[in-house]
Amino acid sequence: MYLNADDLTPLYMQVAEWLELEILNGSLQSNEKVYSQYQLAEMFNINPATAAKGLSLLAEQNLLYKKRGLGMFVAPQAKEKIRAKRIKENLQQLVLQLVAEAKRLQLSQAELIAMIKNVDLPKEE
Amino acid sequence: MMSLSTVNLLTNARRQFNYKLKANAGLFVSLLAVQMLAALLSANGTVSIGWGTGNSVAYLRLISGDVIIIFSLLWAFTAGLTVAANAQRYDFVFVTNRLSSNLSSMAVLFILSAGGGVSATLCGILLRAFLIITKDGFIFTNISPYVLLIGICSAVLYSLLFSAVGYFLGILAQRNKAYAILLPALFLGLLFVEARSVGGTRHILSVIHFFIRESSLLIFALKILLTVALLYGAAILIASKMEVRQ
Amino acid sequence: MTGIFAGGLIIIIVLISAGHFVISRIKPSLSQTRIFVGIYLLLLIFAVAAFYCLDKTGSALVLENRGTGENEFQRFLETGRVEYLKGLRKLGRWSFTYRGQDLVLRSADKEHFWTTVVVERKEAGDETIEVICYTTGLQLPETDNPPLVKLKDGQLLLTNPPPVEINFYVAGYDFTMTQFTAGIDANNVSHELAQSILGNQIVLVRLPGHLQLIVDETVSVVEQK
Amino acid sequence: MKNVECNRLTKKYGSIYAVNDLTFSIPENSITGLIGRNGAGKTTLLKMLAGFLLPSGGTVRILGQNPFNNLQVAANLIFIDDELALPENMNLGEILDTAATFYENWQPDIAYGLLDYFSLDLRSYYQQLSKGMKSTFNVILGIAARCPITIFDEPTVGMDAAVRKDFYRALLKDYLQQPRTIILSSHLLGEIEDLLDSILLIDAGKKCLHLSMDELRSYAVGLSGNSKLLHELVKEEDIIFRQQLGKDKIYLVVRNRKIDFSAARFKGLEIGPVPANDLCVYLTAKHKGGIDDVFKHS
Repeated sequence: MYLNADDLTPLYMQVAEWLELEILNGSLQSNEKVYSQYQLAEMFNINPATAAKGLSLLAEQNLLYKKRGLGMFVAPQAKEKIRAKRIKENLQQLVLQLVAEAKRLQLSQAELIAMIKNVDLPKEE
Repeated sequence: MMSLSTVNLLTNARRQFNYKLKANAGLFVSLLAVQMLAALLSANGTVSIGWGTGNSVAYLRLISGDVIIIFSLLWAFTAGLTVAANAQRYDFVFVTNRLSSNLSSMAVLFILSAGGGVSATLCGILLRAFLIITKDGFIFTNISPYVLLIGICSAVLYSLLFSAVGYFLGILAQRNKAYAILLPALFLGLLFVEARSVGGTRHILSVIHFFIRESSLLIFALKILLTVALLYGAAILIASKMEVRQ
Repeated sequence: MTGIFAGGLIIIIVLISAGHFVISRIKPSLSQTRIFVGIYLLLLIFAVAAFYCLDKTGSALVLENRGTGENEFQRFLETGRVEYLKGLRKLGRWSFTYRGQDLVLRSADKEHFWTTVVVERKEAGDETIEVICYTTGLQLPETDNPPLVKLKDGQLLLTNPPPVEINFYVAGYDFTMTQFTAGIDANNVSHELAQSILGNQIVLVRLPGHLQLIVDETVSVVEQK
Repeated sequence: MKNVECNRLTKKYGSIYAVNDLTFSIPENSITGLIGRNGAGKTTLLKMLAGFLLPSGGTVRILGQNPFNNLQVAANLIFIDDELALPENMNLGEILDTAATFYENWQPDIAYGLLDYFSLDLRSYYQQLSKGMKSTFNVILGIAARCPITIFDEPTVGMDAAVRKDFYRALLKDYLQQPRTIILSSHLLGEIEDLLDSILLIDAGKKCLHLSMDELRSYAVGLSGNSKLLHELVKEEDIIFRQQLGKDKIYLVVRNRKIDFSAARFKGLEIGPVPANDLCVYLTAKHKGGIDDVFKHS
């Protein structure tokens, strides 16, 4: 598994984001143990300190909690919190850009909505 | 915290010795080549003396292992140079310090000298045995096992001396390449000065006499060991501040 | 002396440099080294065993016990007494019956007869002439080279044997051995050794006491006293 | 605990400073990248750390001791450079067996495993290997020795891309199994960036930066926009790199002073991060405009 080296988002944030997605899509359930920094380091071929930083970023947001001597676990409400956070931060930002671009291209609101409706995402497995 | 290794000087010197004996093992093959060459050169004898009784003439060809031993001593000298040069190159790839490197070099040179001295003397016996078998009219002095043992001991001691001189000069040359040219030049210069001063002090000759005119094996051994200790001590002192240029 | 010595050392230095150059280019692998050294060691051990096991009695020369022979030979020449010579061996013996009153002793072929002739007188009336050839040399096939002796027309004819050249290898101690033993240094072995190997030959002629001997100038004769 | 400490470390050759007044320290169990251009003094610095060279001034402390001629430091440190002086008569297997006698933490399984993986024959000889294979063998020694201080000086010279990638992964995996202090020198940061905890950037023997990788990523920002506007916003001394983009458009890399540029964003100013590797190149360049400066007046 590789993180995007060209992406200029710091590596630890990329790790955090990957973990968020794992929680969102249900790969990691509430109260389930998450990967250790060493496992993450090995999975992504990165320095374990970087991986640890990604983990602590999520812990700071109370998405993960620490059990002494056992490692990090997914917090009970993590999935909902992540969803709310991403809607607020990512999606709204994207919508803003979307609308701004539509405006630049003089696309009407109705046309934009139609475009959104027509998007046919390949089904995730 | 990763546990740190601690290492004892002698333990490390022993490991270095095992390593260097292998790294310098090629010297044994060159020794073999040198002795074979020397034996070949000696096989026809050195000096020929004729004696006639009117109608009959006897020609004597004198055979000895001297050439083999001298060649082996020259080899011991170059072995000292080589071990010194290789120590600078190979030793510091693995764990060592200067003292350990020097100690292991000395042990290696001791083994090389022992091998050189023993094989040189035995190669002389090989030469005699070969001539007894292949030549008619062979006359020899019977070398008793006791005399053979004395010959081996003294050849080993001479080899030790030659290798230690080579090692000392080799370390000096490693310290500064200029010595590699300076020292032979100085030596030759001294020789010519000595050659011209007829009645004057002849240091080099007296140094040589110091060793070759000693007829007691025990005192000879003491002289050699003392000289060798001085040479190695000087080599250790010179090397201790030397940088490693890999 | 020092000049030669300096020259020698320069040659040695050149030798060392050349040797060092060659040696530094010999780079056998560790396994090759083991094979070479192993074979060489076996060869040396075998050679030492051979050296001490070979039957050396046939040609053995224990140099230490060998006198120079010079003094004895001198005394022999003065007295003509064979017993002054040590380690005599008989090389040949001839016996003739002779009834004449005088005998000419000469070399057969006008050449000088090299070997010293010793004349011993027997009692008068004996009718046999005995000729014995002795040598002080080593018993080697090459050194057994007696002259020819013939009795013809009242003449005892002596013929030089065909000339022989004998090559010997003499092995002494190495310098490492002589330094600490009072042994034989091969390089110090000189003519004396060659002489003692080849030895001195003499021809002993035993004549009846009454016989008148005429010696030709081609033969040197010592009368036994 | 600091495993590596240098204080005002200097190495002079004649009148030339190879290493000039370096002060830094490296904590235990970390991977540090030593980055600098060719001739920046990386090798000289590392050889002083390894105790091979004697400093002209200042001090080095490895595990709290002076490494020069120090057996205890030598036992805990391995220095791997691009061509090791190994005996020519010993084959790779014999060299590995020898190394095993010297290093107490030696991992024979890893050594033989890696040798096999990289298709190196135990019976072949070091001097007959290609440049890349030599480098591969060197790093195998460095990894398998598991020394508390492991120094690699330009370890990947001559390796092809696939081997380099495998080496970095092998190094990381072994580091995860047995954390230690690793110093990795390179003239390029790009490949090793992800592995590192921190980077030490040196230029002409002097220390440029010693930062953690995250600090490095936020060390500078890239700005592009109207040159007049940018020069009003940015102080001259903060400019690290400058590139003319169009007639009056300019790209600047500037020291990140946490200035809020959001107001300027509406005036067509674009703000972006600077790749760490580029930043290192800019920081060690002689001219702020890079190679373009040479052609400026022609």
